[in-house]
Amino acid sequence: MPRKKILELSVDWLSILDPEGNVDESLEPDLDKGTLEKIYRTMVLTRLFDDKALKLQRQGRMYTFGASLGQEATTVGSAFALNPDDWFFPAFREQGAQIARGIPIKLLYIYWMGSEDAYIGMPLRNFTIAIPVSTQILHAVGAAWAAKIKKEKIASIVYFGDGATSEGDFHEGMNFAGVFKTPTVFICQNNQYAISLPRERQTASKTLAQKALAYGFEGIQVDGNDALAVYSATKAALEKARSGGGPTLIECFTYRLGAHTTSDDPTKYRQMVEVEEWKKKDPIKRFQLYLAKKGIWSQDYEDKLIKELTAEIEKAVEEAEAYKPGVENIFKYVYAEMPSNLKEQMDELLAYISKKTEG
Amino acid sequence: MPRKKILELSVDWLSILDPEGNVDESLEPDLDKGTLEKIYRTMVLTRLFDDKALKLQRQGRMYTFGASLGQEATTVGSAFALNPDDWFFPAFREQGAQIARGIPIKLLYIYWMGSEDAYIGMPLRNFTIAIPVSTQILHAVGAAWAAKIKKEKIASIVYFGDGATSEGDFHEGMNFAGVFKTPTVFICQNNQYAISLPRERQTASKTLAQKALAYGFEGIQVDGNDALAVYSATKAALEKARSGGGPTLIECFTYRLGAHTTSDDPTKYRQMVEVEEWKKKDPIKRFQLYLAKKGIWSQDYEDKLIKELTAEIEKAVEEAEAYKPGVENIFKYVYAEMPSNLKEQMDELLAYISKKTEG
Amino acid sequence: MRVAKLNMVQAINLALHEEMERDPDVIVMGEDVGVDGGVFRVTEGLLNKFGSERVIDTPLAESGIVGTAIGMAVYGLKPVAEIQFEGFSYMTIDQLAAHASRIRNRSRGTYHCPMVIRSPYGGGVRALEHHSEAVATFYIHIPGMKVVIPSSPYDAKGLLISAIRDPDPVFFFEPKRLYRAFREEVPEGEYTVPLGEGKKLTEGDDVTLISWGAMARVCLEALKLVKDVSVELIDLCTLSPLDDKIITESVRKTGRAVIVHEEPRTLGLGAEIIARINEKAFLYLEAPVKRVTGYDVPVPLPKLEDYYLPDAERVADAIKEVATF
Amino acid sequence: MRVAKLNMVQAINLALHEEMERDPDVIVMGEDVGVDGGVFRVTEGLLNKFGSERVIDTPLAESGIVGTAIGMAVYGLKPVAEIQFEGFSYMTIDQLAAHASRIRNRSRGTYHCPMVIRSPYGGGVRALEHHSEAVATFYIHIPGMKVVIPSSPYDAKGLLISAIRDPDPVFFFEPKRLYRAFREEVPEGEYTVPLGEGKKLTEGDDVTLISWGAMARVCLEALKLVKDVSVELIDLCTLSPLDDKIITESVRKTGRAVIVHEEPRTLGLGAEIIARINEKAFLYLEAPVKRVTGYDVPVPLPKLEDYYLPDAERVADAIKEVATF
Ligand SMILES: Cc1ncc(C[n+]2csc(CCOP(=O)(O)OP(=O)(O)O)c2C)c(N)n1
Ligand SMILES: Cc1ncc(C[n+]2csc(CCOP(=O)(O)OP(=O)(O)O)c2C)c(N)n1
Ligand SMILES: [Mg+2]
Ligand SMILES: [Mg+2]
Repeated sequence: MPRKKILELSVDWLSILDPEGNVDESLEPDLDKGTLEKIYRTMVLTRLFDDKALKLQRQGRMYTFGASLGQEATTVGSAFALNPDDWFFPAFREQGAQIARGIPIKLLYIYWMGSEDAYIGMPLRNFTIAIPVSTQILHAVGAAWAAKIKKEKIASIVYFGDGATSEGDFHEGMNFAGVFKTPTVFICQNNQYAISLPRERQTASKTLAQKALAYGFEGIQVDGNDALAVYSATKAALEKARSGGGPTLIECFTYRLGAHTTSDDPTKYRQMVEVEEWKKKDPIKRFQLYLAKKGIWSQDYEDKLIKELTAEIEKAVEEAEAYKPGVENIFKYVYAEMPSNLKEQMDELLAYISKKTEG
Repeated sequence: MPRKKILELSVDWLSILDPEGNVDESLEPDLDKGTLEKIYRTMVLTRLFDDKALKLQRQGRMYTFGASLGQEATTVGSAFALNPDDWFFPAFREQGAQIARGIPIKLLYIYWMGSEDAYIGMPLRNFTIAIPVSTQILHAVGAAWAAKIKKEKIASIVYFGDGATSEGDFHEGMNFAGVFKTPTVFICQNNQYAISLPRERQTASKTLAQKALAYGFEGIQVDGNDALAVYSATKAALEKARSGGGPTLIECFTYRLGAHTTSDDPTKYRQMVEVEEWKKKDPIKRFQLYLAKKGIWSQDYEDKLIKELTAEIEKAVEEAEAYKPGVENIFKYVYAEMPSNLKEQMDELLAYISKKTEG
Repeated sequence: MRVAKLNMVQAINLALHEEMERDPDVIVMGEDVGVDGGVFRVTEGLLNKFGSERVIDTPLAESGIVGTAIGMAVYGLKPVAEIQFEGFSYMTIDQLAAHASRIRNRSRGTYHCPMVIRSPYGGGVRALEHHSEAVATFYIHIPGMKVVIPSSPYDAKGLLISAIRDPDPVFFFEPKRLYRAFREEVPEGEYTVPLGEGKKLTEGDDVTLISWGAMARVCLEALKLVKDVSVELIDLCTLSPLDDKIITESVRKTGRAVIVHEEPRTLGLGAEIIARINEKAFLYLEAPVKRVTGYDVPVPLPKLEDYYLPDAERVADAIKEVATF
Repeated sequence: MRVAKLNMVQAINLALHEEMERDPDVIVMGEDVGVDGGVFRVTEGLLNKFGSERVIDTPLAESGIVGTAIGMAVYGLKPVAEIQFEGFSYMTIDQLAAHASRIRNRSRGTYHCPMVIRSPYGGGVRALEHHSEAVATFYIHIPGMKVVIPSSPYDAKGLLISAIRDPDPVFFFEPKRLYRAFREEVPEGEYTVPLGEGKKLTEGDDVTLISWGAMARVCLEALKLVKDVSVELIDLCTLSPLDDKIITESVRKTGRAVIVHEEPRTLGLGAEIIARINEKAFLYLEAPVKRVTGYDVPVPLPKLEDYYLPDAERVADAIKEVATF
């Protein structure tokens, strides 16, 4: 057979909850009421966190910020599948996952208000926000690999966008994960845009999930606006990872309802009708309907929740705004021990400041 | 259907000539006697070129060199499918393709004897040797893209190894090619090793060809020791490329019979029996049997050819060894116009040299 | 020739329009440069005018952008590639150091690589991590590269046109803090500001003050604080190749120099300038050359950024210190 | 403690063996470091002794190697990652500049990144393009990185051990020309040579000669040609952070200095050393500091390489010139 097919590959799609909140019971994950409530609470808190951040930015009280409106099922659903001792590697649009991981929102505000000091006292195994797209993928693979070497049965999870799949580091990370069967779960938040570039122009492949096939492991596309599907796929992938089954790529098919960041004007590159279509698939609304059907959610429930969360946010913002980092922090953490050039430069700056304040 | 297969993909294998020189007539390319003879001649010349280079290196007359023993069908077969106005981007083990492209072997020896001056008078559209693995892939994509923009109906071809598929630039190049449908043919010389690393540890995917699926275009695996299969697959891919069909990845499944380079000791990482197995699939022997069956090849034919090619090589080596580059060449070509720091540095060096020669 | 009051974004945009008009081989590529018009709106309007084959929204891959631009340049186009922020230019160093900068030399002139990489540069806009960095050293140190940083709209247009027409690869950094900081008269139509030449923003006899980009403007402010010292302010404009002549001549006159840059101090260009002064004007020096620079630390996030960046007072203090040494 | 006569490859190999023995968190990774024992045989024997989980043959991807090593380091391992040749280290700059060097600062000490990147360095072995480069500037200029280059087997072992134990990322360059150039006594077992400290190879009063790596050996040769000048030869050993003290003290004594490096002249470390001398020993200087360096060109292929590299005569000429200025 001189010309023959030698390989067949495929990609699956998973969804559990439809936009009306109907659940596919055969696939419904076994989550108790408390957990369902927590997931909902975290999604709502994430959205309120974002709303507040956008307001603060407009008022000049915060700097550039990338909201996650519409992507809450992806970030929160996946993070709820984690164990506390799993390692978490965010990009920069994972506030939902960060909150789900127990990171105090005050710290998140401190970060977005422009201070590295947000990381002082950060709960461990929650790695720093990565601004350069896709670079964190390698860290997550390395950490998972380290866990494997140290025979610790944990997994690492890493988040990145559709745009990130074009970067070399995505490729190198995926390939290392495949070769070394690292316990890594790759969450691709396909929100259909990388700033202005639509997904179809980012890559010519039909799905992003299929990219995993190039590395010899499984890729799956899930409904990213369906917290149950995201949760289930992530949970399964994490368990596979922890038990030696190697990595998985999960493409969460979702949509960024807002601007890329506060510096972005999405009307430049997309039609309002498209946004409106996606609003109908709102992940929070969908989960709300699901909870309502389960008798958990009601308007009262909602009002109480919003009130509680709003207060939590106000308090966090207040504390964050009160926070003032010390100037020496510029120098103090560059090396474990400060070398002489840094000492001199710090002294130079401190002298300048005290001259200025005296003068 | 909440969990469903949404995509099926596949990879083909192509071979035409078997190790005994039997041809699959349904797939046999339509090549006239003259061309078949040229292909054979070029493969043999390539091997003799390599043999001579290895000898020169051992005698201290040449520097580090990577022979292509066993890969001649891949390099020569593919390059014969090119038109002269196609652009050619080699890595560092494509002497077969370079010779097929009409590059005088004297220039190749000058290069491997350690001088950039090899490129003076180089036939155009044959780009420089790329030492950093996979980096040239982007250049080939860029050139093909430029051709497309300039509405010139040519293609670019780029060569790289199995190891190169792990690099970020491979990924970024493949992805750009897919998105912009550049007329690029990617020839992956899968010779089973990247220095000591066997192909199976380079990546967990079953084939390298399937990596094309991640970028939305076709990948095919061909018998890389079969010049006819390589030729046909390349020809088809080039025609597709030139007529707007976009890129193709061709994985040529072959084997490096010799060491990685003259600095390498392959006994460190592979068994002699493996090499012996592959020797049975020798691409030159195979083509010879094919030509013999066609009544083209005979022992006499061979003896004459070897004599002629050996003389050609001896002459080229003699000329290459006689070549002496001028010291100013270090400075002359860095910029179109020499900036003052370089002028000063050149003067400094020339003064030092003349002092030394006088002294 | 019509003249308009433009800010730097507009001036660069105008240069791109005019060069693309003039030469069909000039193309613009990068992340969000097309439909979006660039995150700073520098490439606005180009897509509409020149179409998507010449104004190319690329996938998100910096090495890919520069590497394919190299292939285009070798083929005969003149790509102007944008790297969205300087902090992502690290990903381009390999393609620049291993290829763009060497193709002419490696091929002994058979091929060359006429391309421009544009990128915003430096701090002062309260941005995210990696969006406030001054990274010129990496590119100045690569033989075969040219590095250019304008400090005004007029120069930005003239230097960019020169860069586009230059037969060798040029990294063109745009001080983002100056993008919309002020307007000045910028003629429409062709004019160039030559690469490789610094210019004097003020003439003076006591101290030579050397800077570029946004820091050149800070230096201008500083001059208001040191009215009693006669300062010769040199805006280098091109950082590689360095204009030794203007520096040397000035320092031979003044005997004193201050260098101001945003880069971390260690191996910022200031070091090389001091070395050149040492080599070419040693006997004229009456005081150690003083560096006012960023510190050897990552650029702090916005809350502490102002402490990192040289400001007019720090510069003025340095001038006084050097003048009275 | 047993002492053996070892060359640099053996000394580094010994350091790796001992550190891996001592600390189970130390792992070695890179292209061909395992089965093959490294293209220079530096990691020979490690795989057999420590197994494939701690001696890891990686796929061919430099950013991948360094990026995953960062993840490992953050997790608690101490990766020693090899980049096969320095000319491919450009691909690691992004991960080093954007991450390894900043993790401690960015996380305010919550995470840190104790890792070593080892790579052969520099010319003089008649190698292919990109295999003869001196690239230290790129890493010295990154705040948060340390950069180390030994010039002898003894130092190589002691410095590498220090680098592995250092809590911050260290780029450890190995002058490949010295790999097998000579042997010297290297003790078995633990000893360290501290990071951040230069050492005097000779003491002298007339001229300070500053170098590192293979060029430090060239300087030693040069001393034989200038018997009439009393030269204090400083081997920096660590290029970042720079040992200002040893340089300053020496130049204050001699008033004259020559710096020798393989890097291209422009923004090679020589520039920074001159800047520091200017800042800290200006009044003691009796002659301009002289740089003997590689030129601002790509390192030539072997036929012309010798013209590029500083040799003993060029260094000797410079010493004489400076001594008699
Ligand atoms: C390496 C790098 N290049 C460019 C940027 C600028 N940038 C920030 S976000 C972004 C788009 C990212 O798209 P995607 O990965 O889809 O994530 P999303 O923003 O949609 O969440 C770009 C280009 C960056 N941060 N890093
Ligand atoms: C970026 C880069 N890293 C490392 C090397 C050193 N090196 C030279 S060839 C080679 C292996 C290449 O393997 P492959 O791509 O399979 O090509 P082959 O040598 O088998 O033809 C390596 C690691 C290099 N040249 N470039
Ligand atoms: Mg996106
Ligand atoms: Mg190979």
